[in-house]
This record gives sequence, structure tokens and C-alpha cells, in this order.
Amino acid sequence: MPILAAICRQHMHLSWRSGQTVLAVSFLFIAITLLPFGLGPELKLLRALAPGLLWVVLAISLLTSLERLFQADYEDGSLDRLLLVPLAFEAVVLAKLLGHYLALVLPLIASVPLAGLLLNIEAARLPALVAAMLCGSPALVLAGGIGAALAVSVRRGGLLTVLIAMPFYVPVLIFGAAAARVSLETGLETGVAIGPYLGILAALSAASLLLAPFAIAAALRSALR
Amino acid sequence: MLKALENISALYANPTRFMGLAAKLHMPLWALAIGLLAYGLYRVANVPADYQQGETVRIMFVHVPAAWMSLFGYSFIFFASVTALIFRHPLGHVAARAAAPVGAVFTLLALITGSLWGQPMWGTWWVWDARLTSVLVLLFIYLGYIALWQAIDEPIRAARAASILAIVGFINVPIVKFSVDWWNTLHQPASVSRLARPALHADFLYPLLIMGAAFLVLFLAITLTRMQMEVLRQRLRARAGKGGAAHV
Amino acid sequence: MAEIENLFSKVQHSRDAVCRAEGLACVRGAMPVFEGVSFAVSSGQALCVRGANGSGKSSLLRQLAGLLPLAAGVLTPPELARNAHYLGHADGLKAALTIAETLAYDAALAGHGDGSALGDVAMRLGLAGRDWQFVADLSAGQKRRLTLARLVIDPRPLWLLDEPMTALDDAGCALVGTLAKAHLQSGGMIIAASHEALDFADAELLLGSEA
Amino acid sequence: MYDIYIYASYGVTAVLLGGLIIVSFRQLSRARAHVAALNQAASLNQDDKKKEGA
Repeated sequence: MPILAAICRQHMHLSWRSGQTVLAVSFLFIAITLLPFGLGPELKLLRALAPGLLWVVLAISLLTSLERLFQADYEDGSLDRLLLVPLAFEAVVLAKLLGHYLALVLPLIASVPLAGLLLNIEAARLPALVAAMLCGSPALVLAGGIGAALAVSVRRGGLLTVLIAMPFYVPVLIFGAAAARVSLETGLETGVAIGPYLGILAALSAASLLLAPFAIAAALRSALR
Repeated sequence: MLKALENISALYANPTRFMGLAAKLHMPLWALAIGLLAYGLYRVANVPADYQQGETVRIMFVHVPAAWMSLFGYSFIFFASVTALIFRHPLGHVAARAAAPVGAVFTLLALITGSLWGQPMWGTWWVWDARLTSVLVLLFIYLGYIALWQAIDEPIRAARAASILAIVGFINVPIVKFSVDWWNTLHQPASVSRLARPALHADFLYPLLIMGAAFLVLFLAITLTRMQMEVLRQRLRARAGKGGAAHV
Repeated sequence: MAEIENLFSKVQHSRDAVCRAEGLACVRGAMPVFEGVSFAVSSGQALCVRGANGSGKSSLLRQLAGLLPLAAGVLTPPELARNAHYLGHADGLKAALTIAETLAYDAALAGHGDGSALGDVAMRLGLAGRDWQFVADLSAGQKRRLTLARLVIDPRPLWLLDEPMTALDDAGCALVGTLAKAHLQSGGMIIAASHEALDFADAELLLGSEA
Repeated sequence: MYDIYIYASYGVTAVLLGGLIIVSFRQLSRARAHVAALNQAASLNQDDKKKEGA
């Protein structure tokens, strides 16, 4: 376990120190700020679209942060070292993804409520939105991880990663935005309304947690051959 | 050095046998495809106008088979990739790579004809109907697969990466279908979408099945042509690497 | 350099350990690289793999490290990569980290998190007093020395070294030689690919067209 | 009055599938030509070797 913890901590450390976190969060705010310029300033429209827009922007900010997930290690040789760690390579991959999740995804989700205010979202909707994002974001990171691993040996693989991961994002976005939207109609106090949505999101995340590491490990091994 | 060359050529042996087989099969398959297509079009030409949609129902005979082929294409890629990975059969990768653009073109065709079919009814070119949306996402899956092949320059590594994506992507197709269908019902009151076909009357069903068969054989014919091209290209790359000494 | 000897004093690798390879063959892409390569390295011995560029020295080491599949041939023990260090061309260091953090990460990867002995490891590698310095600011030679830290922090019986002497000055090369000799004395094994002769090597394996 | 949509959809089918078929056949013939050229080049230096050998 200490080895996995070290790998996770080092990835977090590197993301933090190389400013990845700050970049991702500022990307989120940039995208949210640009939207009203495109959609127009009336608050009623922005309020209606806010949950969906926040989910889409979160997904895209996440995707852009995934390109260097494995490529940096692939290029400087530390991926070879990770392959030789006396543990299952899938576990090593999961430790790295966890590091990425803690260092990048949590700060993004933490800044969603503030960004939501820019879109005049009702405060009552925020808990449901954040809950849905917490349930669904593991699936986003794992699916993006598959894209990043497949495109690791490609010079400017960023766009390829986005294209490969995009179809996997569709289900998460559908149920994520729905959870946030429905939460207001029935009010959060009942809480029962968004239960099933969170359930589906958690199921998607659990399924990808089970499948993605094997695909990612296979893709990375193949790239190292 | 000879022993290594032998197990390399073993790698390519069955493609050589395949090329012989493909050359024999090539023209008959194309003849069958053209024949079926001609017969299908003939049958479609004199199908009575549908009482509901009038003439535009004729678009169905192209739209529906194309949609069938877009799904068939991705399953073809999946099974070809699985045989390539599990049975170490390099032809699987060749088949998967050859079929991808064919499937993508059929998917694009399904989208365009679907929009052409919907336009007279809904007055807009694109409607986020459950089926059309799933086909659109499937197009992105195809584009991602093709882009991955193009992006990785080393052929063997590209083949392995593409087969992993094909398998993972295949698992995702039903999930996308389910969530898009659910998402579609959430927004639209459960009106029977115009694309949903009521139980088809016999004289609509047979032309549709014939056109479906024609598109299937067409898919296989184009894929077979592209497979021969891919095998030759791989040989050119391999021989270019070794100074082109060995004969083909 | 005397203190490096006792660095390995408390480390004893099993004397009867042997790494044997018979009829190894390697294919990269569709190109055959080498075949029919056999050798055996027993405890306390070092093998130097020589050969022209492209003869497959690095590929052989990557095969031994389990990063590259064997086109043919048998390795005994089959899982020899599990207790081996592989130092490839790429140093695997992170530019954004300091030397101290890099050494701490090496220790953590070795499984024992105690960073106590790291100070004198840095000193022994000629990187004393630079704990705060970022890897990015180090010279190529200093980075090579830093990659040697793994060998000291996490003692493993087999070392797979790819061009260990590159970018190292005379002192650096001497350091590698001393480390290697200390490792061999404690019963370790080394398989190194190198252009120039390695003084600690007992046997040589020539890869190339006439193999 | 909807005929335009029908002709358009069959036209698009013909264009897309036709284009794919033409491109595939052209790529196949070009690949065959390159292989033939390589074979010819290979057999040429085979003959030279024989001449030198004889």
C-alpha cells in the first residue's frame, strides 16, 4: 500500500507544482464566463441552462487535463519504472488516476458552486449538482484515462484523447445534467427525486472502475513494447 | 537471421493464403452486391406510396439499411479485433481497419438520409430523436477508432491500441443507446417518433429486406477490397524496411 | 569511496542465484533484431553486452526487464524482472521535484518509507548538500548520478544497466565502477549494455550481424 | 412535392458509397502497382547478381 500511496502522492504533488490544478480551475471559469457573452445576459435563460452548462464545462475541463496524465511519464521513462513496481500494474494505474482525481477533479468540483453563481443558478440546486458530479466524475476520469493511455505514444495526442473519450462521456452527462435539473422541480428536501440518478451515475462510475484499469494497463503496456 | 524471418513470414503466411482466396472471391462478391442492389432498387421503385407519409417513405429503404450497416460495421470491427487479440490472427486487425471507414460512411449516410426523411415532417434538418442521436454518437466512435489508427505510426502497436479501443467502445454502444433512449423520453412526451415504423406491410417489408441484404453484401465487398489493399500496404512497409529484397 | 563499500555490507544476495537465457530472439515491429542469444550470469558476476548501434542491446535489456516480450527463447528465473533494477536511457526523473523529494520517492517505491539514510546516500553519490535543488537545474551527469540512488536505496540482486557511463565524468564513471564492484561483492549480478569496456565486467556478449 | 428529398437521399447514397468504392479501388490498384514495381526492381538486381556471378 505505501508504494501506491507514494505514486498517488507524487502525481498529486507534480500536478500541484506544475500548476495543472490552477490551470484546470481557471479553464472552468473562463468557459463559464464566456457562455453569457454567447447566450446573452438574461438571468432567466442562464438559470435554466446552468446545470447542463456546468456539467458540459466540467467534462471538457477534465478532458483537457487528461492529455498529460501518462504522456509525461511515458516520455521521461518513469512509466518503465511504474511497470517494474512489484505490484499489479492495474493497481499502479489506479493509484495514478486517484492522484489525478484528488489533485484536479476535486478542485474543479469544488469550484462549480462558485461558477454556478455566475450563471445565476439557484443555490438550492447546488448540493444536488455537486452530489451528481461527485458520483459521475470517476467515470469521466476513468474513460478519459483510456483515451489518454491509447494516445500516449502520439505526439500531440490531446485531441485524440478527447475524441476517443467523448462517446464514454455521453451517458454520464445525460444522467448528471438530469439529476441537477430534476432536483429543483421537486425540491431537494424530498431528496428522493435525484436518488435514482445518483444511483445510475455511481453505477457508471463503478462499472468503469472495474473495466477501465485493465484497458488502460493493456494500452500502456502495448505502448511500451 | 533465417529463423526470425521464418516466424515473421508465418505471421504473414495466412495473409498470403487470404490474398489468393480474396482474389477468387472478389469479383463474384461484387457481382452479387450490384445484382442485389439493382433488384432492390427495382423493387423500391414500384412500391405503392405510403398512406401516411406519402412518397417520402421511400427514403426509409436507404436510411434503415444504412443504420443497420453502421451497427453491423462496429460489431464486425469488434469481432475482428477480438479474434486478432485472442487467436493472434493478424488478419483480424486488417479486417477491422478495412471495415472502419466503410462503417463510418454508412453511419454518415444513415444520419444524412435520416435528416432528409425527417425534414418534411418536422420542418427542421436535425431533430434530437433517440435513434438519430445514438447514430451520431456512433459516428464519433468510428472517427475515434479511425483517428487512432492514423495517429500511431508503428503498425503493430497501432493494431493493438485499435483493438483495445474497439473492444472497450463496443461495450459502450448499448450504454449510449440506453441512456440516449431514456434521455429522449425524458424530454419528448412519449409521442411515437415518426421514424418508428408501425408493423410494416408486406410490400414494404420485402423491399426493405432486399435493400438490407444488398447493403450487407456491399459492405462486405468494399471491406474485402480494402482488406487486400491493407495487406499489400503492410507488405510494402515491411519490405521497404528490409530493403525490398524478398519477393511477394 | 571506502564508505560506499560498507553501504552494501549489510546487504547479502543469495550466492547461488543465476540468471540464464537460452535462444533469446527479439522482433521490433516487423523487423527481426537478434536471435539465438544465450548467456548465464551467476551471483557475483557481471556481463557486458557490446554491439553496434541498432544491434539490439537496449532491446535485450528491455526483454530481461519484462518490458518487451520474447520473440523466442527461455529466461530462468522467468520472473527475473521482479527483483531487478532497470536503468534505461531515459532517467525517469521528474524535473519539477527536488533531489530530496526524488530520493524520498525512490525510498517509498522501495517499500520502506524511512527517509533517514537518504542524506548520506546523496552525499555518497556526490550530490551532497543539494537536497533543495530541482532536478531541472541539474546537469546530465548529476541526473545520471541521481538515477544511481535507486540501486543503493533499494538493493535488488540483479542490475540491468543501459549505457551506465553516458554523460558521466571520470569521477562519475569511477563511482559507477565502485558501486558495481560493491554490488558484486555482496553477491549481486549485473548485465550492462555499453560501448566502452566495463572494468568490472567478467564476461562479454557480442550482439550484431555476425552473432 | 417531396420528391426533392427522395432524390436527394438516393443521390447522397450514390455519392457517398460511390466515392468510397472508387477511392478503395484506386488505393488497391496503386498498392498493387507499387508491389509490382518492387518485385520488378527486386528481380532486376537478382539478374544483375546472376550476371556478376556467371
